[in-house]
Amino acid sequence: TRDTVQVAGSSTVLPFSSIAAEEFGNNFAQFKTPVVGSGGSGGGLRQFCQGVGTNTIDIANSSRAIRSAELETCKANGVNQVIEVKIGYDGIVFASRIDAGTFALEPVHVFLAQAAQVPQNGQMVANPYTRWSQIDKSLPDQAILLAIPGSNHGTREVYEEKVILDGCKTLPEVKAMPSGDQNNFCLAMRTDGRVVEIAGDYTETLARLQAQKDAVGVFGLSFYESNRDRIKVATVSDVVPTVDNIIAGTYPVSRPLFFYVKGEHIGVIPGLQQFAEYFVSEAASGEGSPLEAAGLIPLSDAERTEVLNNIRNKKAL
Amino acid sequence: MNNFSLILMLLVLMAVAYQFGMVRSRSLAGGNNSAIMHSRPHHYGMMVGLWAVLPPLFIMLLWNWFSPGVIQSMVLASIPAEHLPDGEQAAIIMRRISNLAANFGIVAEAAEWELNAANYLQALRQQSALMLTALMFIVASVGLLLSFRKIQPSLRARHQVEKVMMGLLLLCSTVAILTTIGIVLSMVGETLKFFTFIKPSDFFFGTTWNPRFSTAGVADGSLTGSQGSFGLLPLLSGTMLVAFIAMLVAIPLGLMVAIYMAEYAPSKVRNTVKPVIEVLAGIPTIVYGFFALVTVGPFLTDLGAMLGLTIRATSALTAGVVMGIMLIPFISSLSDDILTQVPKALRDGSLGLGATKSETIRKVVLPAALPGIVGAVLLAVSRAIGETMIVVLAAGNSPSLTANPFEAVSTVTVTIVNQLTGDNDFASPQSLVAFALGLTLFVITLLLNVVALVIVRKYREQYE
Amino acid sequence: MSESTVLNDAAKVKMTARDVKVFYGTNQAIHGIDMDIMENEVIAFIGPSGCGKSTFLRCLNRMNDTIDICRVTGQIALDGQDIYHPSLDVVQLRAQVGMVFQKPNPFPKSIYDNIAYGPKLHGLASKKSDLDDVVESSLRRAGLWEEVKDRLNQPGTGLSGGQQQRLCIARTIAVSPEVILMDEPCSALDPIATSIIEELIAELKQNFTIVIVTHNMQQAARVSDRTAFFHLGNLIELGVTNDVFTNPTQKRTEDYITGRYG
Amino acid sequence: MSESTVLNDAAKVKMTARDVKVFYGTNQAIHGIDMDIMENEVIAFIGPSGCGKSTFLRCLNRMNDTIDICRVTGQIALDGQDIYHPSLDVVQLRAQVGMVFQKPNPFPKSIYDNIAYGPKLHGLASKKSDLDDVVESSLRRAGLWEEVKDRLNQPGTGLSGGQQQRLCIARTIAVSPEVILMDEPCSALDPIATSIIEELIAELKQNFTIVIVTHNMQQAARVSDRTAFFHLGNLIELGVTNDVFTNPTQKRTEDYITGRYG
Amino acid sequence: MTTEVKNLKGNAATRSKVQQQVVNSLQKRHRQEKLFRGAGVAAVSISILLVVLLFVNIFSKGLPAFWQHAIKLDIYFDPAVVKIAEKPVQQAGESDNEFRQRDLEWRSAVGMINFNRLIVDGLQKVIPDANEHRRDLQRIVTSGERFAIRDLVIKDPSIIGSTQSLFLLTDANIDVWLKGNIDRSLGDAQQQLSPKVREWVESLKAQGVIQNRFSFALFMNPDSRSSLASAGLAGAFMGSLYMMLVVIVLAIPMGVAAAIYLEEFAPKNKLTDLVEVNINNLAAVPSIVFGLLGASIFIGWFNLPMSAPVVGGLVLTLMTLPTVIIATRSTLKAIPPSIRQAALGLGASKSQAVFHHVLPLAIPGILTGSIIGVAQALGESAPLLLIGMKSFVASIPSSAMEQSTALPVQIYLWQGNELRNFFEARTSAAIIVLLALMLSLNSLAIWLRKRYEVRW
Ligand SMILES: Nc1ncnc2c1ncn2[C@@H]1O[C@H](COP(=O)(O)OP(=O)(O)OP(=O)(O)O)[C@@H](O)[C@H]1O
Ligand SMILES: Nc1ncnc2c1ncn2[C@@H]1O[C@H](COP(=O)(O)OP(=O)(O)OP(=O)(O)O)[C@@H](O)[C@H]1O
Ligand SMILES: [Mg+2]
Ligand SMILES: [Mg+2]
Repeated sequence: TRDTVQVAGSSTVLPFSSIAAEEFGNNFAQFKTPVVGSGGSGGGLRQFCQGVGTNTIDIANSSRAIRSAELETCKANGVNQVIEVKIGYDGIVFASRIDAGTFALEPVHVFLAQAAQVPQNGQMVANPYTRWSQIDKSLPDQAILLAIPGSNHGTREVYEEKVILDGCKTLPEVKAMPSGDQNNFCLAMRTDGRVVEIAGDYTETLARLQAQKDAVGVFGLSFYESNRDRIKVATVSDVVPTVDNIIAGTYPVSRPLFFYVKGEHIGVIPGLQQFAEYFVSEAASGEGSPLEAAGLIPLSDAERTEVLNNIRNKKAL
Repeated sequence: MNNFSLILMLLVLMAVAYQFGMVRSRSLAGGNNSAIMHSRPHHYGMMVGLWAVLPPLFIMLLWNWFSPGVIQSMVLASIPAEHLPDGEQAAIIMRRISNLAANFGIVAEAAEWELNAANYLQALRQQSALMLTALMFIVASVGLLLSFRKIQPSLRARHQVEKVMMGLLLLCSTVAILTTIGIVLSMVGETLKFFTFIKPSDFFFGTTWNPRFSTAGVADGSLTGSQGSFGLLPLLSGTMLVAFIAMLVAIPLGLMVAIYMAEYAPSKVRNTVKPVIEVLAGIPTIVYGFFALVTVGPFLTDLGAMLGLTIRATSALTAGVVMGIMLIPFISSLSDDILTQVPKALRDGSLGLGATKSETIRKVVLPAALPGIVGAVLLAVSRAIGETMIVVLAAGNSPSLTANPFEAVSTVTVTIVNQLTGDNDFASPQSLVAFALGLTLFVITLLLNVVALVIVRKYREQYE
Repeated sequence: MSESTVLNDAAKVKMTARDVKVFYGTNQAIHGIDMDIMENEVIAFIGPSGCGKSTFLRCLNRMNDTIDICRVTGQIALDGQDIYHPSLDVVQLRAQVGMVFQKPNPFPKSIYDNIAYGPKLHGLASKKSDLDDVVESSLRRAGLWEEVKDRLNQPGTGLSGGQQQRLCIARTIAVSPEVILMDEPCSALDPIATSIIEELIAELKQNFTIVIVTHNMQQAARVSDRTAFFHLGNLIELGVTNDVFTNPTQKRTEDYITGRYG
Repeated sequence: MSESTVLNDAAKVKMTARDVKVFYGTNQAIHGIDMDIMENEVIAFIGPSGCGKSTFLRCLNRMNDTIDICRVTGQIALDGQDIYHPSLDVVQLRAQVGMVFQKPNPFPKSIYDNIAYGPKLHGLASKKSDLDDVVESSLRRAGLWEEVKDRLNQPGTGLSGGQQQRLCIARTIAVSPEVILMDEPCSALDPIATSIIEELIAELKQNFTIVIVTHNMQQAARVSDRTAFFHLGNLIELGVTNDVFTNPTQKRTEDYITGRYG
Repeated sequence: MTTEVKNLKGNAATRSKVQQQVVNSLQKRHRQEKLFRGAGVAAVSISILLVVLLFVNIFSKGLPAFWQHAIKLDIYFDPAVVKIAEKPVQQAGESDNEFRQRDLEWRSAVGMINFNRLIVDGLQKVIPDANEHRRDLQRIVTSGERFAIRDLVIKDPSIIGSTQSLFLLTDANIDVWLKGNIDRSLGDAQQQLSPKVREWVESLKAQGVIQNRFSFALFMNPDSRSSLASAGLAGAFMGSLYMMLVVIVLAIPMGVAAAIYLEEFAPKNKLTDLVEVNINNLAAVPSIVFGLLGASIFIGWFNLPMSAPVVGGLVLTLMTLPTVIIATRSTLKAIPPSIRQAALGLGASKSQAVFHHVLPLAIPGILTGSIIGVAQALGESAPLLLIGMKSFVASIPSSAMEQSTALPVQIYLWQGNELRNFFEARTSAAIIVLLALMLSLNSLAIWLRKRYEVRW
């Protein structure tokens, strides 16, 4: 049988998971270093839910919570013990090129920049804005060009829920709509090329920014941290995205990251439980830990204790 | 005994049987000089070897195919009726039992009857393995003895051995068909699933590609049913745009290279330059992608700025140009072959009339080779359409219906990668669409290839 | 063999060869040949396989240039002008000295385009009607007009072997060469087609100088005025055809003609 | 033509053909041929190109089997045994009826291996020394031994054309066939090599039955005992060579021999 | 009669009218000829230029990454810090398993020791004001080096108490800074390194304590995420190697067998036509489609392990198969039928003719075709992304069933790494390694072709 823990899933979690795996391998001589595959949250869960046995993975990384349909598939395939482990938070930032203007964004600015239609004088008109300064005087006078994550990214969901919907629903005209229509209206995007969806990873967004000075892109906090020499970050609702602000909950755009452990494999795959516990331990992902250094926003102490207990008790979904 | 050691045993047996057969045929030939053996000793050896090994091997395959089902039904039959629900549940119970038997993945406490069943399963498996070994042994011995006794001068051992060999060769050549079947099978199921979500007409004729995040709004409850749009056309147009640009680069360059190599270059130049250009064909596409991303893209942007154009660093142009470079040797070596196939008699005919070399090439050789070259170009197009890594890195991944080469586009291949390795719900149309795209792509390249093949073949026949 | 014995003084010399040697790489295929070719005569080259007939023929319009390893020394002149002179334009030479090959090689184009190809190249006809005229007259002279006049737009490759060969001859005369070289023009043809071509040669003789290579001694006897016998890269004997066949001066010629070898 | 006229009663019949017809797809190449081939005779097949000489020859050792579309009807027997009988092993047949091809085709192996291949294949020599003997005697009989005995390990492809053809003959005799079929064995050779092969044939006649196809009537006249003239898939005339050439019974034979066509 | 041979040029008088027209057309036609030929030369030059450009580009980017900055420290293996028990030795009578157990326990114990202390102590010796900036001090040596030191102790515990002079890799950001890959004029907020660290490394570099040395780590280490500077290619290299083994073992024999059957034995009918079309089509099917096939058939149905080189190898085998078949078939076609006839005429059976004569002659062609197929497989990455080989694997696989990545995938992973300043060069370095492999395979093919080519 297999003696290596096998992990797959979200590419957002991949770096953290890889570091945890490497540290785990280095710190626990008796276990092999877990292997961390990517393939996206969906791909990871797909493999996770394929069944029980050595040729299925033990842990699925996910940048979102598992969906009920997926859980059902899991159960149908004999995976009954799906243990959810929250590992921390990921901050999502807006950044522009180092030599471009400095942004202090509000969610509604972003909505107005990307929407297909915006309210003007009580009327819905096709988005007329071409420069940020037209949206708000405080914004730099540069062309609107927004590089947002493609629809295959988990980040997109957070972006839409925490920025677009929030910003959109502050508008009185939207509030006046029937609630069933609100979301559809808010999420409709302009199609004149000012909003581009990046289906690749953040390096592609960065390449976009390097090619076009005016572009504003959406990045993960850790990616921004590693590329501070090229991009600068925008504040959202006047909050600077930092680890502290996100932990404190003042920076709005963040999301939890998870992994899912296959309870059936605990005790069979050597090191599985130990790895899961190590991952969420204070030493690996607490403050001052390697994972924090890599950009993971740690759990609060209460959350951490709960998660650890879940693992120990094999508390399945 | 596991399958691997069984196979090893069979191999040993085969060597022994081979010796037997050989020795016997030798002694037959030697003992009685008037007997002229039909085949050589090693043929007899091989024949006995095959008879000793093939039947048991066949039995092993059959056994491995059927025995799990038999064992499973025996185990199910042994389970007390009150624990035995029907249908779906049976599979789950069975999985649990086999997990128990393998000591793997058991979570909750096992019930008494489950343990019993697991033990029974374990025992049955052992018995099965034993029986298989015994059976194989018997069959092997029978095969060996019978074939050994059959050895006679008139026995056509060579024919038998050659027949088996032919079967083996035939088997290998069906792998290609199996692969195609595998490709189609692996995509059809998921594609059909996809079409239960999205109407085929919306997929094939849709003009927007905007597959919302699979679960956007689901949690919220208010957005259910909004799956986004899955229009194939923007992807297809992006694919075509990139392929078109690639061809704009590759055809003139590749063709001129081929013409120069085939018609003008002295053999020394040809012998050195050809491998150098073919190096381009051996470079992994990921390398081209990287080259496009970090060098060609920025260069084109700067160039565009000088000319007053806005060219994105990652754009259809970047991907197309780099892909074109990749395809130069592909076109040049295929066309080179085709040009050299044009009979010398045609060239002589034209030269003999007082045509210059270029006139001969342009007016006689190229028209004659045209069908073949078109075939080569079509093959190159199908490559361009199927190319992934360059586009992943350099086309900018923006599925929009545009004809502007300076804009970012996305292609079918890239979208397959993105949708399948993204964060989408794996049972959602967002990720199932990858299979529909894959199948579409397969069909497109299949058609292109068939057309190209037909053309190239026609062309070959022309001179045969 | 002294030349004076074979030359008809009334005739004008069209081409001359002096000490022509041909090498393929290091291998010498022709060992110094001298020859005069008269205007409006048919001269046949015969000899066993590999003796250099085709090689020498190809020297006469420099088709040998297309073979990389082939090297020619000595002098060949057309109307007194050295055809291997560096400043001479091969293209022009080949328009003057046309060639018909062993296997008929029509271009994969229409019959019309096959004939029009040469004149168009050389700008011999500026108008469509001029071109039509050239095509018609060439086909007529090659005795093919009646057979193809209704299907000028059909591919030349669709004709029968004999017709194809006549098409190639027509194509050659369309550029009004002065000399026509033919390398075993009938070897791929059946007896009937062969006899038609032979008649054609007899007619063409009025306007052109014709050099023909053949394996078939009967053919040489039938069509040629003079015959040259080659052996192992040497010109053994050259004389009036009838003399060569009935009364060869050389032993080797006699052996060959009576079938002692070959 | 009745058989009795051409059969020499003293000789033993080696092979017989009765009403042999050969089809390539739907195209019939041989239209019913009857023939007897005597032991230790040299029989030559002549006739214009495409008349079916090679096709008929290949029927005699079933080399036609390798052509997919080829179909043979009628009966051919070797020593009275039907060679197209389903139970007959072609491989054995071909060891009995060997073949030498138009173009010398030695294997790209050493001279020794070229000869030794057949004996090894058929298990004719169990020891190395036996094999050496077979190689030497075969090369001797093919008149090649003196020329190659010092370089048996050099590739057979490095020999000259005539030597290669003799090597192929030696390779064929090494498996001790009873009949040797030769399809234009000299057409790729120069006159000197040709005459050596012709002498060889005269010698081989002592031990083997030889069937030879040739285009060269002089050659047929020189080497063969009897000559068969083929035309358009029919056997027109078969008789003692001298008679056929000097006094043909058929008009078509006469036309062909005197060069009226071909 | 003798005719004077003249070297006359343009003897216009003797020319017919037609020939005069020919002369008139010549100038223009020769110009066209030159142009056309020029276009050919230009195309060839451009193509060669592109090859050169690509190579120069990649080499200029990648070569610097073969050298990496390392700091030379005197590490004192302080017994007060490294407190460990005796290294276990296998006793007589002890079973392997028991010994392994004890050994593991010992290793775990060694693993608990804070080897970072040793590094920090070493750094303090070369940095005077180290104590005031302890946090910055942690940033100098890349984090993986503490395990390298641990492994030294495990290998030979007797070094405890001694002082060793070691070169330790500096942090990736320091390497970037020292190589000038980052804009030094940027403000502190934009820099990865704190001002203090920058000041330190500058002076250490000047003193020669930090040196730019050939990076063996790049070749000896597997990938790393937590200690970027020690990330290496060894894992990916081995993964690629195993995949190539699978491809060679499966694709070549199967491909050759299929080609032999189709070319030499198969009757020409609808079925073989179908096979033929199929093979040609498979040769051009997008590689990504093979990835889909691999994911659902090999992993989904046959339950083969994820991210294992076997699966990658199988997928690549199916991709390579058509290449091998096509190459082999064309080689077989090129072998003159006279060879087959010669063998048949001597009484060899069809298969004997093929296996004794045709196949040996085809071997050079088969080899070159196969090598080119294998080289293509080596560079393929798209299908691997779909079968889980786009993984982070921190160990070097020791069999084809163990998880690993492959070289092209590693390139893909690295080019997407967020620490672009560091990984852009590393990616190019990895490309150089891949290209070197590829080129040596290709030259092997050329050499084989030259060496074994048989002429007839
Ligand atoms: N392209 C070539 N390369 C090398 N050698 C050649 C070439 N063409 C001819 N030769 C050699 O030159 C010699 C003369 O050949 P040539 O073709 O002129 O003979 P030929 O008299 O025309 O024979 P045939 O009657 O068979 O056509 C021969 O030995 C031949 O092998
Ligand atoms: N492999 C084949 N497929 C189809 N038709 C063939 C094949 N071989 C020969 N033929 C036809 O059969 C007829 C007889 O051919 P064959 O080769 O026997 O003539 P031949 O007398 O040997 O001529 P040559 O003197 O040119 O060798 C010809 O019409 C030929 O076209
Ligand atoms: Mg010739
Ligand atoms: Mg023949």
